[in-house]
Amino acid sequence: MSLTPDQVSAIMAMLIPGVAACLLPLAAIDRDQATQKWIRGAMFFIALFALGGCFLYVTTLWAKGAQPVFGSVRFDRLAQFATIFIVVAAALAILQLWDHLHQEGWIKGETLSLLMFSVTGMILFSSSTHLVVLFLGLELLSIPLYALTGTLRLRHEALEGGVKYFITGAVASSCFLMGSVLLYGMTGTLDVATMAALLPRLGGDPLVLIGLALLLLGFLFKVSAVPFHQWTPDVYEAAPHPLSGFMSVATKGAALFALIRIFPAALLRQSPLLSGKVQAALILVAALTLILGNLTALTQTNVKRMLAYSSISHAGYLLLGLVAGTTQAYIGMAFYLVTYLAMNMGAFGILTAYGLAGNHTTYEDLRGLGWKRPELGLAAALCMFSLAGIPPTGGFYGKYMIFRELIAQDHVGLAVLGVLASLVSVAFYLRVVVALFIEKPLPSAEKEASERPAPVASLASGTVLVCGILVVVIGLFPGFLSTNFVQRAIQESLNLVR
Amino acid sequence: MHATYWLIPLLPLLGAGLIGLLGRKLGKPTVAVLGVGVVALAFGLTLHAFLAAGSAPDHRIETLSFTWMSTGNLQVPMGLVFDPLSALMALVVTGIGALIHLYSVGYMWEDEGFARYFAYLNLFIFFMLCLVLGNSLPLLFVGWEGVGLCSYLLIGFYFETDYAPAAGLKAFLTNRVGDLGVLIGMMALFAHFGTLTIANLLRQVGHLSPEVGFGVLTFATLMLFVGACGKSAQIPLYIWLPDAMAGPTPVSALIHAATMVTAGIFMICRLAPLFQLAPITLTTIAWVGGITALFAATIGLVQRDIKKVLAYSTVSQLGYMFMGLGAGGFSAGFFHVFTHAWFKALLFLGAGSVILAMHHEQDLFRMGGLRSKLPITFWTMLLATLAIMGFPGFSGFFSKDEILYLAYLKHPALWIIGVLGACCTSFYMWRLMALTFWGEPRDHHAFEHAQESPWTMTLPLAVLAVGSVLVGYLGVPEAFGGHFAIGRFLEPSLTFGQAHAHAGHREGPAILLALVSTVLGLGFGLFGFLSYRSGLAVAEARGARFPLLHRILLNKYYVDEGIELCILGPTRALGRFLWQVGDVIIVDGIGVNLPAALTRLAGDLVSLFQTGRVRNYALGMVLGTLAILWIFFK
Amino acid sequence: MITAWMNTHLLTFVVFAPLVLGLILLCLPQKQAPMAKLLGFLGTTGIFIISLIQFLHVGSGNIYVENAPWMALVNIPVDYHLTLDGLNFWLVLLTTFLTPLTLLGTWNSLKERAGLATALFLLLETGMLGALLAQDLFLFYLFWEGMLLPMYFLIALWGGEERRYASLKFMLYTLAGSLLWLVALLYLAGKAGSFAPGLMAQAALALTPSVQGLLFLAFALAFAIKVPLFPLHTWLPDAHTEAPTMGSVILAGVLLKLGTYGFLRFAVPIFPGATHHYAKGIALLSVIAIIYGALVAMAQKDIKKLVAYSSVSHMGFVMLGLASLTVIGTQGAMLQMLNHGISTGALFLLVGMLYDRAHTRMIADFGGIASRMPIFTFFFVVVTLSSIGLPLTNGFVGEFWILNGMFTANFAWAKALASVATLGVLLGAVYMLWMVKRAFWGPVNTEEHSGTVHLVTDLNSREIAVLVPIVVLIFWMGLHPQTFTAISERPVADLLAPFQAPRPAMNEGDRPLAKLALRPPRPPHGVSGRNPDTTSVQIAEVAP
Amino acid sequence: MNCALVHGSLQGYILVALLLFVIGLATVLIRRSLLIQFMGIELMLNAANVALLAFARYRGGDVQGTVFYLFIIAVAACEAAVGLALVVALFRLRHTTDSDRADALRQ
Repeated sequence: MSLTPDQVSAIMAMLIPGVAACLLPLAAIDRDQATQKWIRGAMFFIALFALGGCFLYVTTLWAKGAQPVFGSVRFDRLAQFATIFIVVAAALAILQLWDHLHQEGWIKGETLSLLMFSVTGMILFSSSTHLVVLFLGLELLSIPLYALTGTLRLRHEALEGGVKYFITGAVASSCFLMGSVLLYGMTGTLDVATMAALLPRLGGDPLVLIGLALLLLGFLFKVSAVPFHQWTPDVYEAAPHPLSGFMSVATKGAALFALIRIFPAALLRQSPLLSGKVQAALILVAALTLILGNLTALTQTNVKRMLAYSSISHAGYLLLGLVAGTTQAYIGMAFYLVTYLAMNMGAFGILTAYGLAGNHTTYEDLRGLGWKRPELGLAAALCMFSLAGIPPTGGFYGKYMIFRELIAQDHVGLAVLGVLASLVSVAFYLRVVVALFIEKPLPSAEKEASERPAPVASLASGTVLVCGILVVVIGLFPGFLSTNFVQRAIQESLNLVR
Repeated sequence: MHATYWLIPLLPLLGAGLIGLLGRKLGKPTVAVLGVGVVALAFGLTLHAFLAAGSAPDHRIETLSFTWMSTGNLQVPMGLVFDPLSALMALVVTGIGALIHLYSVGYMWEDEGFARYFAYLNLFIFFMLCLVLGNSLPLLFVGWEGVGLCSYLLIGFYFETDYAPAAGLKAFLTNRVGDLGVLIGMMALFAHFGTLTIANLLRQVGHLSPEVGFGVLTFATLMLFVGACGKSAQIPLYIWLPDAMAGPTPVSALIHAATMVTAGIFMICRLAPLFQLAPITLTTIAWVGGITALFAATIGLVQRDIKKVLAYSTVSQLGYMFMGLGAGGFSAGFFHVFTHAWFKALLFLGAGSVILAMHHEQDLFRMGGLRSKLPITFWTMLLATLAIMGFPGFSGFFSKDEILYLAYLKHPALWIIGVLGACCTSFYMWRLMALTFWGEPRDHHAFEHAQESPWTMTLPLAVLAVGSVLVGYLGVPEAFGGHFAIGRFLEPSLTFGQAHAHAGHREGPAILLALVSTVLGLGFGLFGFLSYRSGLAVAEARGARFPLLHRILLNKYYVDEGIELCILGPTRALGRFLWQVGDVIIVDGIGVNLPAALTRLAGDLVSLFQTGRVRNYALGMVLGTLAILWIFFK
Repeated sequence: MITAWMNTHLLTFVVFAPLVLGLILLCLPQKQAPMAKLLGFLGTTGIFIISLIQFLHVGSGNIYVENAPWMALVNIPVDYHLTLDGLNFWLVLLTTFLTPLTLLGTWNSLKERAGLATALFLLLETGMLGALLAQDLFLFYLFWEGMLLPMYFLIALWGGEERRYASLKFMLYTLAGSLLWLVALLYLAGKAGSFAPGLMAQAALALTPSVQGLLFLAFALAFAIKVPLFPLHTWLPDAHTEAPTMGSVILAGVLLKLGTYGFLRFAVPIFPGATHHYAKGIALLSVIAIIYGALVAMAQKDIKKLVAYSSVSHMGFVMLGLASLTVIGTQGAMLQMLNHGISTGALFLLVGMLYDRAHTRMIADFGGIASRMPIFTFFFVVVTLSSIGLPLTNGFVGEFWILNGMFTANFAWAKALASVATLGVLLGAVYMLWMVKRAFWGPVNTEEHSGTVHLVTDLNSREIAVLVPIVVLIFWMGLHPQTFTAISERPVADLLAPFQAPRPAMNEGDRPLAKLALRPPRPPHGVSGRNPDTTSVQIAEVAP
Repeated sequence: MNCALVHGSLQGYILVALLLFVIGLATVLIRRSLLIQFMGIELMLNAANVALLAFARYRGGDVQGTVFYLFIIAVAACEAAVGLALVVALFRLRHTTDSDRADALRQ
């Protein structure tokens, strides 16, 4: 059989990284540790090239306004938007990874390959409405991440994190699986769109409810919402900094895009009863996520863990958008995710940019670094303020749009909870700024720094600067992003899902 | 022509500005000429204005005024008014002011703060003229607080010392307490009448009849009277005046005897028609004045510091003036202001000359026998003493007698208080004279070097002496065949075109009363003179006989201590309390830091869930799912 | 061509010129600090001159407006709407005036990274100007929050010992208010479908009084924290004491005003009913603030902290004037805002000059300053006098109007409140002059760690050049306040028109207060409650 | 269970499947040996398989279900590979498979 061009174009976006993923190990085939500069160069080049190609391809699709479909893979605007999102995150991660791995002195061929696989999985996950495909996407994005978490095998925290991620992740995905199986059983179809039409007749059937709950768990786990979040800090601390950033951004993003696509837009659109129940559950989860995420982040001493908890709390804000459940709210979520991409990649990036390898990621290690390279420090500070949602940075507008819709739907209480949570968050985000600029570096750290040569992390620094600029630009021209891209991504695609 | 009258206040201001800005460069002679000159010029202009006002229809000139404040219905002009009252007062201010400026040239010549001193003094004249000539209450208030400022600066003139700044601060703050009264009074008047221009105010008042019971007018006037108490050192706000003697003596003469302290009386006379309508207020004024008169006089009996004696005497004399006002004799009260300005200024200047001669020795008990050394000072002060004790024919006699007579008409008890006060007055005055000029010199070293002051100081003494003898004849009461001319003269401004000028009926044994009070006064004066002429022995013996009374009087009835104990201490304590408890503990601690700490604590608690054991993580997920299921099945 | 652009986009220029300049300075290398300072000073001076010259046209009536649609997030249009009118005219000029003055006054006080500080200071100016000029509430909110970061850094980077605590406190305190306010803002914007105050007022009328009350309180919270109104004031002393001189000056000079300005510009017109309902409470709090701040200031040992608490007291007066809801009181408040900006700003400058020399601010470490620094003493005393409201200085006029306004306000206890508030005038004199007595008069303090002995040089010409214009202004505003209040007379009168007549609608709690906003404005005179007796009668029925 | 669809022989399958699923979950929650927990996970996956096949069968041998089943087996294998590799590597470092002792990362 042969594929029509339309079908090809539908899956092209995930073929490119997939193929790259398969090629990459070849580059490092000759020896285990890819010591030779050109080999490493080649690997990173291939990866970036693939991502770049994917990016170009998707953007051209977007420009053309084509929304090709292949079976249950709908590569509509939302999927394209998600793909661009994921690809950019991955690219930034890879750029940082180059410096990070050199700092850690651990270059492996498979690292990038795994990353590319996971990218493929994410694209798949966020562009399909068929449970099988979804499951495959889920596994394809998770399994490489288990391995990646444990990639720095010298650190036993790394392996520990990997194992934990694996166990919890496996449980989550098997629950997801069970859930989808149950739904299949009750409706006799695996395609969500058709399933949606059948659900209302079943009403509140227990098996359906269990199925829904388990399905939801699968997503919430990836979003790392409380109480499915506990793997997050451990894994982020264990994984290499750029990969933590990648996970926190891309995984969350893919999962949320999928959530929007599956639950409100497809599965529950004809059954108000179920959607009511789901919304109730989401309110609980979102509230818990906001409270626990921010409170716990407040007490952290390790920046990476703090960022992990902060990413949890941001999941809370994003879920609030889902609670509001209006198109505008989804637009808000998508907008939020874009800014979140910039500010969180930047936040994790500074660790690499300042060459804080291994466990040296506490506030103590950050002390006084801001003045060493002011432009980096400024970018970092901007990312922090944006994470805290202080105007005129981009982080503010995402919150603004979501809260706005929340209030419009008369969830004023949740909105108040949200603003109070972000008030708390200001405290620990400023902690970073304080460490960077206001605290004097410890004498021991001074001595250490004087002994070993200053870390050169030009690529990582570059990414951080880009993120900082992005944060401000989005903050200054939010209208541009929201009207030209986010709105179209949501509005022109969700009505496709039938 | 009227426009030029603006120069009257502005000239002193100009002088103050010039001297203040480039005082050191000018050199003392220039400063002296400038300082005295501007006031003298102002005096000349005032005289012109005075005469012009006298010949003007309804005896009143208003210079063109410009709007000072204007918002909503609050319109406050800034202009000068010359009517008999203000013009006469302005004459006193500029005239006596000029004399004292002249005197100061001699007195302060050695001081390195010479220029600063004259800057302050000119500034004072400026503000005093604003107070006197202002055509609206706020403008009066400008002068009112301005003179307070100058007195603050001049009392604290020797700012390197400990006591002078403290005294200045005390004076300013005590005055501010009174100023609050004026402020509230103005607000009440504005709220009621919708204007603060004095003329409009009094015009509206004209149609009202005296207020029965406690109404808006009574409230407003009482508040204004509180202000008067502050300025004019009446109970309970008199406490600052004795301390104010820390300033240079000419300042005490000008500000704390002749002009500023009489501002309270002036203000009440200014608003006489208004006060006429508030009988309760008038009674209050009368009694406060009377009691102050006696109270201060008794303290004056035992003071050792020559200036303190005069200070208490001033307080007591001011009390008389208020008694007069309260008794409805506004003109009488003001008449006493007028006479008192002369002889009290003279007394202070004389004291100053004595002090200078004794090399800044102020203790009466260390003087004595200076009669021969300082003839001019002695004779002038003698005349002043006769004037203040009310020796028949001297200025004090007429003014004080008129007040006592009105007091009797108001209430006989007031008259008795007044007479007792008069007795004390003549006693302590003669005590002062005797201790200073008679007897044996008690500080021989100082005595040897003592010598008469230069002409710049003695000339003013002479002029003032003449005044203190003669000015009384401007107001010979009807009782003595006079026409109380000053009363008629002031009438236009005091009644503002209304009927009830003099307080009702004028019967009563005028002559008899005058006789009694005069005889008693003379008797006590003689008594005082005799008991101190030959030194301290007699007095000390008497003091030993009434130790308690003596100590109470020496310590001024322990009023300062009482105020410190009951008001100042608690206020400071309250401030500390509000800070340390209210702010630090309650608002900041409980309101701000506690929530923060609790949040932090909650964070620590919830982070306990993160056990690090993967089983528990899975458990958490399961529980979460169960919770969701519970919601689903609910 | 440029002039044409200037004529149409003057406000944009005034708002964003400092931003551009600041960014340029930000790019300068650190060792170019003197250059940065010079550029900053010249630039801001230029902005001041331009704004002054251009704005003076407004005196003849024409108002500058820039209004263009900006963006529409979540279906609510946000306009780029700047307006210069009577209410913000002089506050804008005060800002552009104080900025160069402060830069000049603190020329040498910052030893390290002075260039960066200057840049941040300019960003701060943009924030303040924008907030003052913005008419669209979303825009206002952006600028309002935009002021936070530069101020935070000024305190946190160049502050004193406790700067970390103080800066974080400043940040969280302010955000706590503005975030809750944001919720209310979004709620109302949702109802109105716009951020334009006018439409919001319309939308607010449709809500029940209880909801209106809640929204108003949310607005009030944000503004009251900024003012700061007792008991939300405790961030101020810390921020002021720890901030560097330039921070304190601009904080006292302009930032606090934005709170009161916010009340006047937004809270009052959008919620007339609720305003009238809560005016009493606000007035009461203001009086408490006046007395409380003064008493606490009296107990202070640190001159700067004393001045900080005096700000609490003075801003209490401003709030009192606003709460009186009379033209006189509100005009007094307008004037008092400027007064406080000038006087307290000057006080902080002076304290800074003292600190630069003596490296201490403790009153006990001084004594006899007058003997060492006569010129300094002269300026300090003059400013002190204006701050304690001596007649002929600006302080008096403001307080006098405010008190009169309160005294004629038409609700119960107004007279009592006004009378009690006068105590503030007394206490102000107490703490200021007592401090002056202990620090400036008396014999020279020669103990060890005495500050006075370090005072070897009196003010230099630069510092005098900074202080002279301030003194001139102090007397100008005291002698001819109309220069500064005439322009706001009519706007204020229109603003307060709804409050001037008896209002039976207030009794039934659930009737929307349509009459309030829709009553036609009246001429200024006859606006404030003339006859106290009749007004006091009204209170009986007005009291909810 | 009182639902319309599930009846007859299917009910048994579903019950077994759910039972297996719960057992697997319990294993993960209770046991501390990583390997045993890992088996628990496999159990859960296969429980899903059982249910899937039962449903597919009930649906008259629905192809979708069967295909899905094959996918699941494959995925489970990948999971097993990665998971075991991690466990083994961790064992090399720590010389234990007790998951509770792997709690260096916490709070």
